[in-house]
Amino acid sequence: MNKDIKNLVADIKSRFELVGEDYPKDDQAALDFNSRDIHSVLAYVKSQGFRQLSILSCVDWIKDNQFQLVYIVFNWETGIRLQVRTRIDRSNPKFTTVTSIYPGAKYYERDVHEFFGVEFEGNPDSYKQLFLENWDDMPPLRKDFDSKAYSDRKYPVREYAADFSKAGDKK
Amino acid sequence: MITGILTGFGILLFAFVWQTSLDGINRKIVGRFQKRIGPKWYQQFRDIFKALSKTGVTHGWVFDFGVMMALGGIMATVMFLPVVGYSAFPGMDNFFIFVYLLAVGMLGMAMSSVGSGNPLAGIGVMRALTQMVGYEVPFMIVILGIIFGHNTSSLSELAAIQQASGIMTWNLVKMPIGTVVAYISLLGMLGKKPFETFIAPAEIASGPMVEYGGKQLGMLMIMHEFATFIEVTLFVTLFLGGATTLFGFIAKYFVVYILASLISNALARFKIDQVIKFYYKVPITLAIVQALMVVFLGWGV
Amino acid sequence: MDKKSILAPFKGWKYLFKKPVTVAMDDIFKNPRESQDNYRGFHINDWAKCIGCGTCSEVCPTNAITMVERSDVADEEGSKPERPVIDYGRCCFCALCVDICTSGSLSLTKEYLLNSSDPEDFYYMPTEKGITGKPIKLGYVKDETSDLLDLERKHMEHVGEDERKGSFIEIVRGFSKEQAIAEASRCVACEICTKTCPAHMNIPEYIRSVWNDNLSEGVDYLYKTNPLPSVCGRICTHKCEGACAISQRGDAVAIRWLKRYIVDNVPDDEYEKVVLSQVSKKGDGKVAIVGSGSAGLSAAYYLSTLGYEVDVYERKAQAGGPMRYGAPKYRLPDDITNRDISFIEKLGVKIHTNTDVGKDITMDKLKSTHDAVFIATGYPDTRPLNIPGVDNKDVIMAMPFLADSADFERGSAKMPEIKEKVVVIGSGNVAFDVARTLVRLQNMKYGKSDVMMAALENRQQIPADIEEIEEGTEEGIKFNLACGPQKIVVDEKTGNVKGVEVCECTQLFDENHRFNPQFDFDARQVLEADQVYLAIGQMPDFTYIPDEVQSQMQIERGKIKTNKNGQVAGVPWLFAGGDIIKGMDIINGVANGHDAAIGIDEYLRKNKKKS
Amino acid sequence: MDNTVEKQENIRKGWDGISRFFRANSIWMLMYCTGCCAIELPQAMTSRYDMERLGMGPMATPRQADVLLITGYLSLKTLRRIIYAYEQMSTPKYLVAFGPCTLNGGIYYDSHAVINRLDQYLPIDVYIAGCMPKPEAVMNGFNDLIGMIKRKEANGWKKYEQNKDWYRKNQIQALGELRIKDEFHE
Amino acid sequence: MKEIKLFLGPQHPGMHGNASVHMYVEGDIIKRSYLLPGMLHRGFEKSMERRTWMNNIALIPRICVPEPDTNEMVYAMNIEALAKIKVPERAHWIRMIILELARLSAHLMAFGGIGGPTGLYTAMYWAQADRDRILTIFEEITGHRVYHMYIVAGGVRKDLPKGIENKILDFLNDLESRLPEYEDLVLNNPTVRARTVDNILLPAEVVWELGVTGIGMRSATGQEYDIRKVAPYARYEKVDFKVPTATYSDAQTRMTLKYQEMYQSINIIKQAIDMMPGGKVRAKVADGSALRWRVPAGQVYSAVEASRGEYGYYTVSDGNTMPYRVAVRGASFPQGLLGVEKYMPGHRIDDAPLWFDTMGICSPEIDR
Repeated sequence: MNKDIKNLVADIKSRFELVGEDYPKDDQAALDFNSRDIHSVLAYVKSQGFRQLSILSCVDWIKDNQFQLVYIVFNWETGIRLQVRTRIDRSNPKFTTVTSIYPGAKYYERDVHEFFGVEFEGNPDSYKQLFLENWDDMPPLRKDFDSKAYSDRKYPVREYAADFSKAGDKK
Repeated sequence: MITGILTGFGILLFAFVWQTSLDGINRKIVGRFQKRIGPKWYQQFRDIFKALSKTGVTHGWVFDFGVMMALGGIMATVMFLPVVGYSAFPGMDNFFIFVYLLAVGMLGMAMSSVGSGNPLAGIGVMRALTQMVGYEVPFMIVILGIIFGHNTSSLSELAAIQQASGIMTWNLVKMPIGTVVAYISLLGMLGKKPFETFIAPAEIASGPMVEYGGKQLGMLMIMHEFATFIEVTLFVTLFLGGATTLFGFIAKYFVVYILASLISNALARFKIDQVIKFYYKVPITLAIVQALMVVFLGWGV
Repeated sequence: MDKKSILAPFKGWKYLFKKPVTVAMDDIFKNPRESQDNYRGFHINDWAKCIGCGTCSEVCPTNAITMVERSDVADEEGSKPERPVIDYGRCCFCALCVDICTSGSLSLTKEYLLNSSDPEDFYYMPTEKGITGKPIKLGYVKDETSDLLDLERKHMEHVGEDERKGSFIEIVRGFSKEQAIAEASRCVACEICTKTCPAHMNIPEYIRSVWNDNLSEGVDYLYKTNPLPSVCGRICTHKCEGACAISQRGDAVAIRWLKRYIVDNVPDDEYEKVVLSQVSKKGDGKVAIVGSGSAGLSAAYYLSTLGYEVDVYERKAQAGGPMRYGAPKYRLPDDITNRDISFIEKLGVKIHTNTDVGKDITMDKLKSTHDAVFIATGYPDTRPLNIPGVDNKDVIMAMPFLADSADFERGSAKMPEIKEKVVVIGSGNVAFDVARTLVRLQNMKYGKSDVMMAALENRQQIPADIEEIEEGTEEGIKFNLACGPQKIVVDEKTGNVKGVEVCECTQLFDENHRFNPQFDFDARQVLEADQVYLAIGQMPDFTYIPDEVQSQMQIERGKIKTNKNGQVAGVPWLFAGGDIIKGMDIINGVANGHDAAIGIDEYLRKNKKKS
Repeated sequence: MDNTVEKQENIRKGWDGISRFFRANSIWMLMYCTGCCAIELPQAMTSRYDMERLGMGPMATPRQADVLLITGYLSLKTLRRIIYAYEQMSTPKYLVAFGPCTLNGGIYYDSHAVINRLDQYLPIDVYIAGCMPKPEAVMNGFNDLIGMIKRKEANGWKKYEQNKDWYRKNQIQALGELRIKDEFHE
Repeated sequence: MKEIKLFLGPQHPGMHGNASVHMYVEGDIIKRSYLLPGMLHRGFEKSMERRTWMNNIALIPRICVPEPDTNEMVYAMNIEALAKIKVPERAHWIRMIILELARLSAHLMAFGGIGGPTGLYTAMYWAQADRDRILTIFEEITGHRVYHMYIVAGGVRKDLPKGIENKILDFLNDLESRLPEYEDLVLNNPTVRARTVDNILLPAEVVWELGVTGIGMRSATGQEYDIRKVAPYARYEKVDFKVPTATYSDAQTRMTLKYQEMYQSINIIKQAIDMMPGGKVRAKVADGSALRWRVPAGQVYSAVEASRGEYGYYTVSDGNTMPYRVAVRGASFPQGLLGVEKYMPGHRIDDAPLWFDTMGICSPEIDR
């Protein structure tokens, strides 16, 4: 593990309550926080050089009935990447926007809202449809959504007439 | 009278066949520039007739009538054009007649495409008119200089004056600055890049043409061929001394048109404000210089 | 505007005078250009190689491949009569099917042209001929790097030969969890093995259970068709592995060891729960089973799960037949057999040991006290060899020897008489059992071994398993192959055996592949030995069956004719199974026992309806 | 009487033949990249394969185009726009479908956003196999289309007009409603 | 003046890919604009959860069509990080060659693509013809022109074919000698410069606000913000190359940087061919057949420098045969959505296609 990361994590630990940590790569740390801390954590890491929000994503942990929000931030000076993660309740998924800290999060939040149904308070646009049009089912990236079944129901599949079971058929 | 009309139709037919063939050849040459082979030389004929064979869509009578008016106006213009000494209406080949007759055709087109209701067509027409203002002013200044210098506005007479003693009496040699200005204006008239702004497929999806399909498109393509023929012939007559033989005409025409097209394919297109700025900066200055030389110094007469 | 660059764009006009880079029309339409090597075009499938395993269909990320059963392809061992059909309305030309193809029959060609207005044209069964019918050039073919199968079997740890040849310690240590999961993950679940297995065990399913680390589910699958999984997990002849699709190009999946891994690693209480949960319904009736070998025990298990009362009669002191008295303990420890049998007994099966049917109790008696009788007495006797000198006391039959030795191993008898230099005649699995047992006994007794195997077959023809040969060689067995024993050389003075005289066997099978040994009688030699063991085959013993019953039966070359459920032709109340009707191994017995249970159930229910 | 009818018929036939000749040799395609197969179209159009030799060229608007290229998968959102575009084209019009996605869903057969078979919604004249088709295959596909036009077989547009109800029904089944206001996202 | 609504796309010659910009214009000036994405939405992230780790190799290149290899690379990097696989040395170098060839091809396409918005179609014709040669090289190495499915977890799928090095070098030398012609035709072309110089600015503050990466970022900040330098992957730390930067980002600067990067790519490939060791090219991902590969549980994000910027995948594994979740960060997501909404207004409609083009927006990676 990178020495910079060690210092950084120690620093963050001294300021915030760290729920869990993981180091998937040499230059990457995955840190779990309580959801109430996320904004202050992001504001802090941004002041520490993590000026870029690479992506905001969501993972559906359906067994735990939780959504995990993942903010991946990057420090272009040191090349260190942080996954700032938190879990929120899946049955009433609500979170507060981080657009005041990372304005670029606006459309990522819309994306997460569209595909997982997480609502971001303070981002008025996040409720609008973006990629989908006339969508008539649950948010499609949730684990309990079966895209195959949806496709079968909505889009007919071709049935070929050719029968290859006997010799002499066209090959 | 009858021979006149027949000559007129002859010129029409010649104009169409020649310009359309040349367009095909042009596509081949441009293809070469782009490192490819290009289509057959008669591809342009196929395109036009294909378009005519398709059904059209109408957007109201203004739309349909405008197309007819555009084509009719242009065809009438061509019939007035003296080509290699032939003329349907001798003595009626005053330069200003063409300026006005051309406007009829353009007006028809503008009317029609605005009638389609597509905003892109509207933008295209607006740009076309703006651009027209751009290139017409320097062009007119140069032409006025020529008319002033030669004391006639008849095309055949202007041609005859230039043919007096070979290449040395061509306006190209006598008024090189004016020729350059006129050529730049010709690029604008022909809609060649960098003055392709009013068509601009990537911005306004071919502008005025956006709503045309099928028969109307075919007619517009024919109209475009005729308009090109008029514009290039005017240039050939005014600056390259016209032509006494068909071959001479074809050769001059070929050079003028192909050069325009090659220039066009090596350049990008201007924005409409840049077009106006450009015309009102360089060509208009040159044109005025040229006119001053003609009027006050008597150069080029 | 930069004055210098105003003419820059026109430099490109030089291409007006250069040759265009365009591809000629003829190269596109008339003779389309050939693709580069490696191109992933349309499929071809070499039907001679294809085994119809369907792995391509399994791996396809687009679900484009359907396996279609062909009526003109023979349904053979080690293959399925199915061939892939490809839907080019799905295929994305990723070539994963090629990379994973078990037999290497699928490849992609360089063809890339297929246009049509008829969607049916895009549904295609690849053969050796390409889709366009033009001469084919191969495009993408798999190589070692791109192969997606794991062709190497996970190493199974063995006890070293030095340690093992002096004792009857079990040789194979068994898989650890990691090894087992790794080995299970090599399986592609093609189910070809299921067809080959005589008992049609649910092999892919229990391998998947191993892979998912859900062993009690695995036990459940095992007991569906085999009540002796612990035994079979050790000494099964594993025909399945011969048919395994992976063995087309690599090592077969270690199906037997995986089975063993399951039964070894499920705790007894959980095991018992699974086994006992198999009981399905209450049948009504009593069935006698003669012989407690694999067929007998299998029938007993399935009959009692069906609710029948079952009595098993065993001549010897312990149930299990060849599992007890045949297989040496280094291959099959006794407690393993005990375990399987104990679960069968827990179902309520009564096993009467030391009860010799025909002597202690007659068949008629059995018939009168039971509704049906199932005989599975196996091949208990060794086939004799008719050469001079075999009647010597130092010429020993394999089966009795193995039984004695087994008793010695479990401590219930003393060591059989073993001499220092022995020859074993035969090269089957039994012969190896004898020879390797002898190695151990000699080592225990003398601290060294001298065992020579003499057989008609040469190296390639030896019918025993390859592991037996390898391990036997490691343990120090010497071979004298391709020789026919002519006589036992006996010291005339002492009457002791001095050796075996053999001559060279020049040919074993004739051109019709029939057994027809030819000898070169001039090439003789004498293999010195103090003792000679005969292990050239076994034979049945039907003396316990009364003559009037026997006369109704059809017995051909030691096999009783039955229908597919083991019902003896001509004697409806009598069912038979195991070696006496088919095959010569444990798993066939298990299968026969299972079938017979079904047959007996049907027979009894029919009878009941009548009465 | 019969004579004039016959004459008219002959004239019609003759005109038909001539127009087919022109139509076959001048095919303008609509520049609409619906999916990934479109990435090989620039190759086919530009110097290396020079599609203009077949008389084909890109056109800016559906009105001018003769052939609509469905270059690969169609998401529902695109399908809606494709239907608009197709219905705007002036007849005769043709439709060429690229790749497996248009035939039976291709790799997106289980996707919630991509349709499976295009011929449910629009009539197709030529399918081109390959994921994605090489430029040569594309060119050959167009060559087939040219042959079909010459032989009077490219009649997808007629089929569409005759069976419009059926197509409309399918379109609505997939799309909900055909025309929607697309300001919903702004 | 009345505000009218114009559509740039989805069917529009000036549009790259299948997306639509809704523009509200007054006169020629764009007052408001929004990107309507989703025309290419295929639900990749969902489909990937339904396919095994290996099978996804067929799916992922499709997320970004002009430069599919970056997808394969990040996906493979994630699996390697989760499963702690050590990639053979040679594979690293082959990957680098492939990635740089892909960058060249994408840059050529984008560089020629400037022909669309400006009307300089000749550039497009030339660039595509040169690009075709790269595709032929790809066809020989990987088996397909566009979707290579070549970089797989653990290395690459097959070793390089024999003699391909010379073909690549021939091509590179040829391209190097041709690049000045592009410079003359496009970069030095006064009419192109009239459109691009001092037009479509991208100040550094905007870069940070939106999260723009790649050439956009480097042309505005003047820093070598290139993942190949900042957090090297493959063997970029072992080759010698420069990252062109600038401090004033207009359309011309970004095109120039693209042009200079082509030289750097050529340079990297040449070095890689020179320094590439022999040996194996693929390490095992997991035991067993590809149908049964499991990747240990974990959550990891990897990114590479694509031609348009930071291209990353966030991969979550729950230890099973299929990914639990894959999230894709399209390199042009920030400028494509937020950028169009916030910073396209104010430009003329003539500039809208050029804006789209020089910002390096690729719609399939936005839609996914």
